Order: sequence, then structure tokens, then C-alpha cells
Amino acid sequence: MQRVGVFVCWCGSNIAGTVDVQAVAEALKSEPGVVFSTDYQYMCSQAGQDMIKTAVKEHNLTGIVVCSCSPRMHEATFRKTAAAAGLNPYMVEIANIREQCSWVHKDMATGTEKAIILGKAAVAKVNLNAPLTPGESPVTKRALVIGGGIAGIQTALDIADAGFEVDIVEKNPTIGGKMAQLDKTFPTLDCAACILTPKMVDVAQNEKIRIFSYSEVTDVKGFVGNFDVTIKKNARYVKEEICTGCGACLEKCPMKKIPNEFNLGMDNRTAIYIPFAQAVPKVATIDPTACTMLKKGKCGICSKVCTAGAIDYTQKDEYIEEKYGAIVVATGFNPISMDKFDEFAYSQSKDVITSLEFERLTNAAGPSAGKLLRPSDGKHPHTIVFVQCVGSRCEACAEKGKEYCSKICCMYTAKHAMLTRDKYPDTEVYVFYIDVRTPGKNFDEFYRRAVEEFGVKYIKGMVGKVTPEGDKLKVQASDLIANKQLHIDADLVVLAAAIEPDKSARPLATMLTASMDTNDFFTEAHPKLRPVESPTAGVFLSGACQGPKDIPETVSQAGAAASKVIGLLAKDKLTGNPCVASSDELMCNGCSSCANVCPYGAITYAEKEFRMPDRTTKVRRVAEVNPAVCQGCGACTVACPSGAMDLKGFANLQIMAEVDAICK
Amino acid sequence: MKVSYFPGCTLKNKAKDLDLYSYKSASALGVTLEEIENWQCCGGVFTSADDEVATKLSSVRALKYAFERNEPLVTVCSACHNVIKQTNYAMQTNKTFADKVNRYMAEDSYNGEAEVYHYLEMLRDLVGFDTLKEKVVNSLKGKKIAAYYGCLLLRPNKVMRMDDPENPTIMEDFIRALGADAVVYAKRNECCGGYISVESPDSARRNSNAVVKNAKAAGAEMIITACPLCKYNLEKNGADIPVVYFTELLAEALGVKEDTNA
Amino acid sequence: MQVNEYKPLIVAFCCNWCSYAGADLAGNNRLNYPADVKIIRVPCSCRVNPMFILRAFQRGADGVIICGCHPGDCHYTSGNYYARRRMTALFSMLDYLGIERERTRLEWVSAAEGAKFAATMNDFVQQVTALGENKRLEDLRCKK
Amino acid sequence: MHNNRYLRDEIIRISGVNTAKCMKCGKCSATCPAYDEMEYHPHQFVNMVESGDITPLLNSDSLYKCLSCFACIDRCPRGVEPAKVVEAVRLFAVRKQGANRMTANDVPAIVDEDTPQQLLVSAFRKYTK
Amino acid sequence: MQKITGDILIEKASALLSSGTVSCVLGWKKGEFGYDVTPAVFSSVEELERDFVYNDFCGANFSKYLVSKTRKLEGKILVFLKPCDTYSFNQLLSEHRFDREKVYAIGIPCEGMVDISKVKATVGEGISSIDTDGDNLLVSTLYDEEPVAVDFKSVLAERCINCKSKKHVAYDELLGEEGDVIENSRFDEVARIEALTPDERFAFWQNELSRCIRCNACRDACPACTCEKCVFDNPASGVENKSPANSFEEKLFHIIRAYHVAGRCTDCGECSRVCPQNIPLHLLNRKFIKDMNEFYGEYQAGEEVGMRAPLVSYTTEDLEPGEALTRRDTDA
Repeated sequence: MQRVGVFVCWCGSNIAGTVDVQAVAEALKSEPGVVFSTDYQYMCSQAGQDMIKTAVKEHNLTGIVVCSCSPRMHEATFRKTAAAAGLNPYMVEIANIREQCSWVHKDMATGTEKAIILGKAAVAKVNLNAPLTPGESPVTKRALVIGGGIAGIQTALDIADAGFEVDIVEKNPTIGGKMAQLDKTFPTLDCAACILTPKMVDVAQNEKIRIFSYSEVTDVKGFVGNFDVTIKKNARYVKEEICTGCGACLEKCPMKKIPNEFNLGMDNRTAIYIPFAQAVPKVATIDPTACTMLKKGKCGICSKVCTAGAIDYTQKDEYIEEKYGAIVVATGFNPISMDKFDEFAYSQSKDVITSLEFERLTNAAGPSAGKLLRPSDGKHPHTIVFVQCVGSRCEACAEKGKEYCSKICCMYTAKHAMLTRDKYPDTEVYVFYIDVRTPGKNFDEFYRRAVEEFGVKYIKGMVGKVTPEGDKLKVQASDLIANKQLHIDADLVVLAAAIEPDKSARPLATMLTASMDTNDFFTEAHPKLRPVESPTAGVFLSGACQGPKDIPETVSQAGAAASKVIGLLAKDKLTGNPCVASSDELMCNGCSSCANVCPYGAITYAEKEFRMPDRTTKVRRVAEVNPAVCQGCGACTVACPSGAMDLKGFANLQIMAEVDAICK
Repeated sequence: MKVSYFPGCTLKNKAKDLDLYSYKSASALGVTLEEIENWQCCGGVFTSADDEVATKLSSVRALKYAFERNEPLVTVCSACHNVIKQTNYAMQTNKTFADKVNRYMAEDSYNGEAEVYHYLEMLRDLVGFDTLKEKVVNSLKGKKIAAYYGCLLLRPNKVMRMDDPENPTIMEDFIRALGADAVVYAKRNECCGGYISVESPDSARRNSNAVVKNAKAAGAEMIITACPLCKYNLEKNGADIPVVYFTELLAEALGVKEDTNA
Repeated sequence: MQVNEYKPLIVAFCCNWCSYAGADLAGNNRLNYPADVKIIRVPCSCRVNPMFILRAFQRGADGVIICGCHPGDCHYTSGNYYARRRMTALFSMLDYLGIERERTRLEWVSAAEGAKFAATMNDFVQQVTALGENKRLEDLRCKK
Repeated sequence: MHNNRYLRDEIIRISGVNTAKCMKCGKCSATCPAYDEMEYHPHQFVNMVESGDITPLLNSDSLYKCLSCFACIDRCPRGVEPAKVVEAVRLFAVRKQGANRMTANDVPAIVDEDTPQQLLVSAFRKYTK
Repeated sequence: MQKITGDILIEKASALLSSGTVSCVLGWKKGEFGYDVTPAVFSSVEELERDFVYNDFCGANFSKYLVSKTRKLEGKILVFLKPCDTYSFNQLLSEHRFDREKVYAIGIPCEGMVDISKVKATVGEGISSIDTDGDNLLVSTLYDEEPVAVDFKSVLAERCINCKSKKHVAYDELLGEEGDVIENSRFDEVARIEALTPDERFAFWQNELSRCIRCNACRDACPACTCEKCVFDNPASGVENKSPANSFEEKLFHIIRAYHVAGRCTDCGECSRVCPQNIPLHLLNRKFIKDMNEFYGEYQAGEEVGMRAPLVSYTTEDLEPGEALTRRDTDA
């Protein structure tokens, strides 16, 4: 039996106004285990806390019940008080007689009666409390960044800058991501390559950073501070450490008609390829679906021309196992497919393109060497129609498109329109918009310049149909301000396709037990207060995998994620929440029900030896809870058929004692 | 295979060809079209208002007939198909509406259980375009044919579910199965004007012209359609390439066009 | 025997993150509900073992209500979904045994829904009051 | 005289459309093949019904210009179904006694030797009650 | 009327014992009267030939025995499984309750088992022996000169009348012909009770459950009740309880027990078979099965190893408890 002290707070008149605090203190005196009971005006004040500390010493208290405001308010305070008095902080229970009693009941008699019952429940519970000590686990001081776009690059650089080792896993042959495909960046119009490629080089040269390109994460085990990750390095059939990136093989490769992903299929590459000139690592990769040598065993030209001897047709996929303390997800985004939007004739005409394709068309390293030419006939387009919100802001249950605003399209469309008018003043540029959304530093100014200085024609309305006819694209659209239907003969139509999370994100989320929303964006631990952490401890979010973002926002989030990682890796040990589940192995059946419902993968199974009644030993499968991973929800305790699983701090018997005290 | 067949008003009058060639082709493909007894006109257009009941009863009767015989209900005319399919969807999804309708029905109630196929869907899903290809005797090789869907076959897609409403391929696949070249053009799913030729003949003319012009620009030598009203509008407004029913083309390819026995 | 106005005994299990906070908010906003409701704090609605509910009824509770985060908002991502299935199974079984179904309820109350919390409790108390005392599940030994 | 509230509720009821879902993008009017025939355009129908400004619609010939091609329904990103709104307003108008847009007397002028039955049936269904 | 005879099983078991494939056999041991069959472990051919029996009274489901026997006994255990037993077998494997490697399972056909209480209700007490003759049982009693013929079908156990499957879902070897999953009306009685008014339902269950003497036979026979320590024996569970304290106590016991096995119960019917008070306990388990089928889709525990039961699973679109109850009302 505990020696319980009861402290009833007046909270000025907040409680004392509707609850007879003295009567409560008096009534609780006779509860089992209670050896001291008193009341005071402000229990949370220094004087009130001192009163508790003194009482602990004078009455040898082992448990404390404070009848006061909500535990969400002052539980932490009183736990500290208990600790200061030499008690285990978890020997404190709060009876909420303010928010859930004095403030919601008007009658003194009723309020007092209820406060006494709530006090009794707290006393009944504290009698069954046991001292709890948070568990500790070591931290592997290395981080993994999944995704090598600008988000992953920035996160990795920041973490490495703090002195920790970082690995980047990128599924493509080079890091750089979407930003490497962009031409200029809004709102400053500096060239994307000029600001990105130096960072890529920094990554390559940083001793703390390793790049696993053309690789993917295939398995994640463990928990915060102690992740075990399997990385699959896909065979690129080129020895990475030997290849100098000279490009001789590219020139000689006979398979020259492979659609070039980097230019979105608008030109061709060879079967052995380097995605672009500034690729990091600058190493060739053989596309096994295109290479004659790999498919039919004939050719081998690249091997002959490679003076370094880097070609290896026998290379196999390689699996690497690594340990990390923290994982950052930076898997990015892709434009959605335009398949379902053929009212814009995307499948029917080469001159209907997406905005990302437009970036490549205007990029000096793109398929047309930076000249804005129509993909169909290579002619200069004189009339260009930009359509915004293609697939964004659709009804939730719509069969095509996404419910959310893709956020970046308004700005890049303004950029495209402005750059077109700047370079080719003879071009008519129309932008059809629903709303122009420019909340960002210098964003609206940028958009207004497009209209006012560059003469881009912004039309409030939407395009309804694009009809390719002859060499024109007949655009039928509405102008809601003029209340007219417009018919424009355009040469080029550019669709601002909605963006969506990369397809690799969903299986990754499963591996990480990190949650996602219905759109497959990763969910943050708190939408406002913990925006770069996933609810799964040790997993952090960087960039567009969490929601649509432009470059400045991505970079700030990347830095924020890095600082969270650094904060974690700087610790030698992690202290957990002690209110976690634990299984009594003598009672555990090993049936897996608990592991089935655990949202965190905190439960594993071990074969353990047990002494049987007949003195033999038998091996049995039993559950083990990892206290560093368990968050204390209690789902397992109810799934457990034998009652072996219980939750510290909210044990079966404790809750039943509360029930009994209330119903008595 | 036996199916319940709803011909519709026009097929018994101005569009007798559409009806005749449907029968001939079906029998060549081993499908028996059982004309629904005492079918009544579908009404031509579907009234989307939920409180319109009486105008939809004829469709429900046809649906119920097919359901009770455990046969798919096959239609040819785009308008009939649209009205019947939309009515069936309303019977499935709108309980209040279905209750009202069922109060008009004798005996058992009906709740949208029947399966409705357009003749083209029957060819694709029940017969199979591959099977169709094998049965072709007069290949239409070299002919450049444009499919004209109009609006009623495809929309509203939520209900019709025939094909991608913006990039349909069923009629193109049909054309290719007959050996001809399918001409794809953007206006194939735009409206010809429909019944507006009563109210604003100019509007119908503009719409129809735009369709024909777009098809021709894409290289079409012939347009096929499933809808008598589409055919009428396109032809009346001066189409200078032939506009024919798809079943006529089918009968020709199957070699049963002149067959007098069917 | 003295005739008293019948006051039901209601046990409310509230999850720490949403519903308990919702109850606190009801307090902050001074929204009244009957004192018959006594709240037990649990980390998550999925911590509520059907045995707790049966125990409450056994010891004389007249109604038991479980409150958790709205579906999709669980602090532990999926706890309330499990709670929903468990309570569905249990409530249906109690109904099958002839226990009035109005004595049990599962409600989603967020931390922002103080008003909903108070309204729910008012409604539930009213509903249970109308049924009168729980006689079908209680343990006679424990009756005062 | 009906008040706006009554009219609005009635149109919403007949159409089964939630006009509040409209985000005013104008795609319905962009896609409408009968746009130029109309005094009020599809997006205006939605917007005016939403705001209860329905009398002008009832008195407008625009009611009879819709082709029921459903392009606006399929292409609306928000699932608003403007054609159903137009239809509901039209029904409200023609359901009044003597408000038929077309009578049997009009038929001879319309019909030529190729006119499909379907055209007359459709027109009657749309323009009369 | 079993189509397969004990002799075939004895022959099979003896061969496996002699070859050393298995070290013992779980089977049915004959009693004094032919109908008082008990489960037993046989470890020699002699024992088998002397005591082994397979007849219309071999209802016992051995799956549960495997949990303790595989731990205690060395070598492989031969177990004979009727179709319904194989579901329990799989379910226990799903729960990792025994080592599959230590078991040699032989599936045997079952034509349904006889409920001796039904026989007694027909011919009275004092049964001395029971033989079979075609579709009839020939029951000899101490009081009748001639054996009384009883139609086999009329005395089938309730669970066998509503047999859910003649198909074995697990075995190493199959004797006799394989059957199929059977369309059955096992939920009809649950539906009938559901359709009663709450007062009638309460009266029904009060009448049934007040007979409970809390002997724990249901728990002890139940193949889902294999917990290392039962919650009712565990002081830390809060529901520890040993005796029928009053007429309401056992209702809680049975609700808790049914809830504990919900999603894991294969509907084998052992609980009702062994109940000395003839309480239709399976109607509680079937209620859970029926509900979960209706609310979350068809689920048959033990159909395959490794399935995820409805109560340890969810979808974001699940019914709310209130919706579930009203939907059932309207469907009924």
C-alpha cells in the first residue's frame, strides 16, 4: 500500500467557487492509503509546491494526488515537484477538478460530490502506480537521406556541415532531381544549373557525404537512433570508381534512339548514357532494356572504346546494409500524367506540352539548345497559350486530377510567359488562370511584371478544348471578365500539370511505418509545430514529399529537417517515454495479435527458454516491446488475448481501479 | 449468344439502315438480337432532374424486361443508349427515384440490375474485336475513316463508362478491326448540335461544320456514327464526305450487307 | 423510501490527445453538462479494453461512452480505427444479449470541439436517464 | 411572385446540384458548344442560381440553347454539373402552364424528308411539358 | 455413419508408428459403452489395436492438444483431423502456438457426429451399446429387449447439422475423399435471436446463461483458448474469477470469453458440445462471426495460415458502431 498525500487546489476561486475544497480534502482522508490531505489556494505556485515537498518528507509519502486543473496543464509541474522531493515523478496523479468539474457545474453540492469521486479515482490509481524510469537507447551518429534532389542535397550538406556522416540514396544515375531539369528559377530568374550544380559538386567533394546513385532503399528495420537499412545498388554495368565520365562510350554506342528521360523524351540518348553534362557522379550507366550486349550478348563496343576499362557487363545488383540514427525522406514529386486530360489534346499533338517540357525546350542544354521551337515542326511559335491548374484543385472524388493546389504553377507559368516575351517579343502569350496565387517574397511583384512590363495576356478563365487542325491548335476558352468565349489559333499550348508525390514514396512509407495522407504526401508529426518530422520518431521530411513546394521553401524545409537530425545525432543517448507497453513473457502466447495492431512496429518476437513445471525447459515464442519505439497508445493491450501485454502508467488494474472508484 | 435488343423510334423509320445492318451483322457474328416486346420510345434525351419520373418509365420497362430474361440489354442508337443507361444509373444510385418508379411497375421491383451494352461495347466486350477481325471477309484496307462519337455515347462518363471520354478508342479499334485506318481528330467527341437544329439551326450548322472540317483536316474520307441525329445534322449541314452508320460499315466488312436472308 | 430524482452514472473514457482536451476546452468555455459524467483519461481510444466497459456496467454504471480523435486524426495514426471495430463488435454483442444499446456510445471529439463534447454529454445523459437504471448487466453484490 | 430563396431552393432540389462547389474557373463556359447562342452562359447559370438571381434566367432564351452534350459536366474539375442546373431552370420554366416552347403546330416547318424521329422527340422533351 | 472405419486409421497409425515417422498418436479411445469416447495419446501398436476407435461419437477436436503435446513429447505426433478440426489447426498455426514440424496431420472425412443427449432424449437412459445399421443407429438399452433404431440424421449434433465445410484446409496426408466448403444456414439461429425484441433477447439469454455452473468446460475444450494463462485465472487482469457468484456474473464471463476468441474462433462448436448444461454457447461466437462478416467482409478463421483477423485490422471507411447496429436492423 502506498502512503498517499492528497493536495486539493482552490485555483483561487476557479475551483473553490463551485467545489468545497476543504470538504474534498476531508473526504479523501479516509480513502485507502491516504495519510495526508490538505488544500491550498494555488498548488502550482512555489509555496504550493513547497507544501508538497514538505509533506512528502514529513509524512514519508510514496504517492501524490493533486486535485487541480487538467493534467494537460500542470502534470509536468507536479512531476517535477515530486522528483525534487525525491519521489519518482510517475508517482503523481492529477484529479481534474477544474476543467472537468468546477468549470462545468454550477451547483456547489454537485461539484463537491463529483470532485470527491474524481479524487477517489486518482487515489485508487496512484495506489497502483509503480515508479517508472524512461528507457535509454544509443544513437548511431549517421544519417540517411533518401532522394538526391535539391531537398536531399541541402539536408545532406547541412548535416555534414555539423560534422555527421550522411549517405544519400538516389534512384537515378545522378543527383540533382527536378531542379536540374529547370531552366531559370523564379522570382530572381537566376539559372537553375548555376545555383544547383555547385551544390552537387559540394556534395561530391564532401568527405562526410557518400552518394549511392542508381540505388534504392529496400528494407528498413530498427527505430529512432538505431535504423538498419538495406540499400540496393542497381547494376549500372559500369565500375563507378574507375569510370572517368569521359563520354567516349556515348559517342560510339550504336543504340542512339532511346528516348531521353532527362529531356522528357523530346530527344534521344544512347543505351550507355550520362544523364547530363554536370551529372554527379559523372559516371556512365548502361540501360539494360536498351543495350544489345546485355540483351543479346552482341556488340560490346563501349567496352572496347573505354580506355579506363570501366565497363562490366557481368555486374550484379548489390545489397548494402548500413546503420543510421536518423532518416530523412526527400523523395520529391513528379508532374501527373496528362492521359486523362485529352480535352487539351496532349496525346494528339506534339505541340501540346507540359510546363516541365517547356523548361527543357527553353534550356540551353535541352533538345532545342535553348531555342523555343515547336516540337512538331521546329518552327518558332508565335502564339502560345498557357493553361494553369491542369489537374490541380479538382473535386476530391474526381477521377482525374488532384484535390490540392500544386502551389508552384502560378509562379513558373509567370516565369515562362515572361521569359518568352523577353526573348521573343513577337510572340503573343496568353495565360488562362482561375486564380493567380503568389504568396511569397517578391512573388506578386514578379507576376505583375509579367503583365505590366512584358505584356503577357492574363485571362481569367479556363481552356475547354484544344483542337489540332492543320498546323494550328485551335484553343476554345472562356474569358470570364469579358464574358466571352475565346477562340485562339495557337502554335504551342503549355499545360501546368499538377504535381504528385513520387511513386516510390508509398512503399517507402510502409517500410518506415511513416504515415501518408490520401494523396501520398507524407504526414508531418504536427502540421504547424512539427512540420519537418514524421510521426515516426527518427524519420524526417524534406521537400515536396510532404506537400507541393517551390525551391526556396524546399531549401528552408531541408535545412529545418537537417537541424532536427543534427539535434538528434548530437545526443549520445535517447530517453524515451516510460509509459510504454510491456509484455509479461510468462503469459505471452506469442500469437502476434499485438504486433498486428502496433502502428510503430515496436513489437518483435523472440524464441525464449522457459522452465516447465516438470523441470524441463522448453522454447516458446514471446513478444518483446522495444521501449524506444513504443509510443504508448495501448492498442496492443486490448488485442492481447491473454492479458500479457499491459501499458505502464495506464495498466489494466489502474484503469479498473478508477472505474471501481467512480462506480462505487 | 442471345441479347435483348432495344432499337428505338428512329431505327424503325428514318434510320432503318442502322437497324437492318445491326441485325445482319449480329447474326453473322453469332449474336441473336431479340427485340424487346412492346418497347416504347426512350424519349430521345435524358432529363437529368431527379423529380422527373414518368419520362423515364419506358426505359425502366425495357431494362426490367432484359433483366428478367437474364440477358444484356443492347442498344444501337446513341440517344437510346444514353437515356437507358442514365435511367439505369439513376435506378441504381437514387433510392428515392427508384422507389417512385417502382410504384408504377407491376409486380417485382427493379433496382438497376440489368447490364446495358451499346452495340459497340457488345462488339468489344462480348464478341471481342479480335474475333470480329477474324470474321471480316471484305477488308476495308486503305480506307481512312473517322469515328464520330458525338456526346451521348461518352458523357456523362460517370454513368456511361464506355471509354475515356476525352480520348476514346472503341470506335477507332472497331475501324481497325475491319481493316481500315482510323483517323483520330479532336472534335470526335464534340457535339453536332443535336436537337438544337429546331431552335437554332445556325448553331447546329456551326457545330456540325467544325466537326467535319476537323475530321477532313486530319485526312478522313468517311465519317461513321452511331446516332441518326448526328448523321442528320452532319449531312444536312453540308458534309462533303460520306457519313454512314457504323453497322453499315460492319455489315459491309462482314460481307452480309446485301444478304437478304438476315 | 425517499423518492429521488434519478441520476444516472456515466463513465466516459477519453483519449488524452483529442477528447480529453475537448473536455478541457468545454471547461475553459464553461459549457455545462451534468456532473453524472465522470471522465477517465486513457492515452488513446484503442486503450479501452471491452473489459473496462463491462467492469463499469458490472459495478453499476448506467452508461459508458468512449471518446477518441476523429478518424484520420489519431495521435497514434490508427488507434481509433481499432477502437471503432472493437466497440462495434462489443456494442453489437451487448445489443444481442438484450442490453439496451442506448447505454453505450462511441463518439469522435477533437481537441477543438469543446462544444461538441458538452453537447454529446448532455445528449448521452439524457438518453441514459430515459432508460433508467442499468439492471441487466450489473453485479448485484456491488449494489449499495 | 416567388422570392429568390424559394426559387433557389427549388432549382437546387430539382437539379440535385450543389452550386457552392463551383470554384469559378469557367471551364464549363470554355467548353460549351452553344456559348455564343446564350445570353447567360453555363458558369453564370451556376453562379446566379447560387446567389438566388434566377428570374433573369427564367426569362432568357438561354434556357433553350443548351445541347445537353454534357461536356460541361465531364470537364468540370469540381463535379458541379452545370448542365443539370440549366436543365432544372428550364424545367421550372416549362412546367408552368402554357409555357411550352414548342407546339405541334411548329412541326411542319421543322420537318424535312430526312428529319429523324429522334430530333422531334428530343425537342419536344426539352422544350415542352 | 462414418464412411471411414477405425481399422483403416489404426492400420495407418500403426504403420507410421512402426516406421518411426511418428512417436505417438492423438486419437479417440473407446469407453465402456461405445459412445463415451475420450481423447487419448497412443504410443504403441498394441494400445492402438486395443483402444483406438473412430465412430459417430468422435467429436473431440485435437488441434488444441497439439499446443501442450508438441512441447511435452519428443518426436512427431500423428493427429487425425476432421475437416472442421483443420480450421482450428490452421488458426493455431497462425498464432504460432505449436511447431508444425512436430506434427504429422492426417485429414479424415467426417459425416457428422452424434449428440448423445439427443439419442438419450429419444430412447431414454441406460444405453448399453450403440451399433450402426445403414442410416440408422441401433441403440441397445438396459431396459429394452430389442435395440431401438434411431435415424442418424435426427441425432446429429447441432454443429454438424450446420456443418460449414467438408474440406480439409490443412493436412500432410488425406484419407478418404476430399469434400467442399458447404453452403449452410448456421447463422439462422443468430438471426432469429437478433430479430427478437431486446426484452425477449434478454429473457432468452438470461434463461440460457443462468444455468451456467462456471465449470470452465467451454474454455478448456475451446481450441482458441490456449492462453498460457487465462485472463480469468490472472489476478492482474482485473476479471479474475473462479465461481458463479450470482446469476449475472456468468454473463460477463461469457461475453468476455466470446470477445476474447472473436476473430480467432473457427466455429468448431466444441464449447457447446462439452457444456454439461447444454447452453448454446456457439450462438455467442457465431454472433461475432456473423457481425464481422457483415461489417468487414467474409472472414473464416483458420481458412489459411497467416490471415489477419478483422479485430486486428481496419479500414478508414469502417462503419461506426451506431451505423452498424441500424444497418443490421434494416437488413433484418
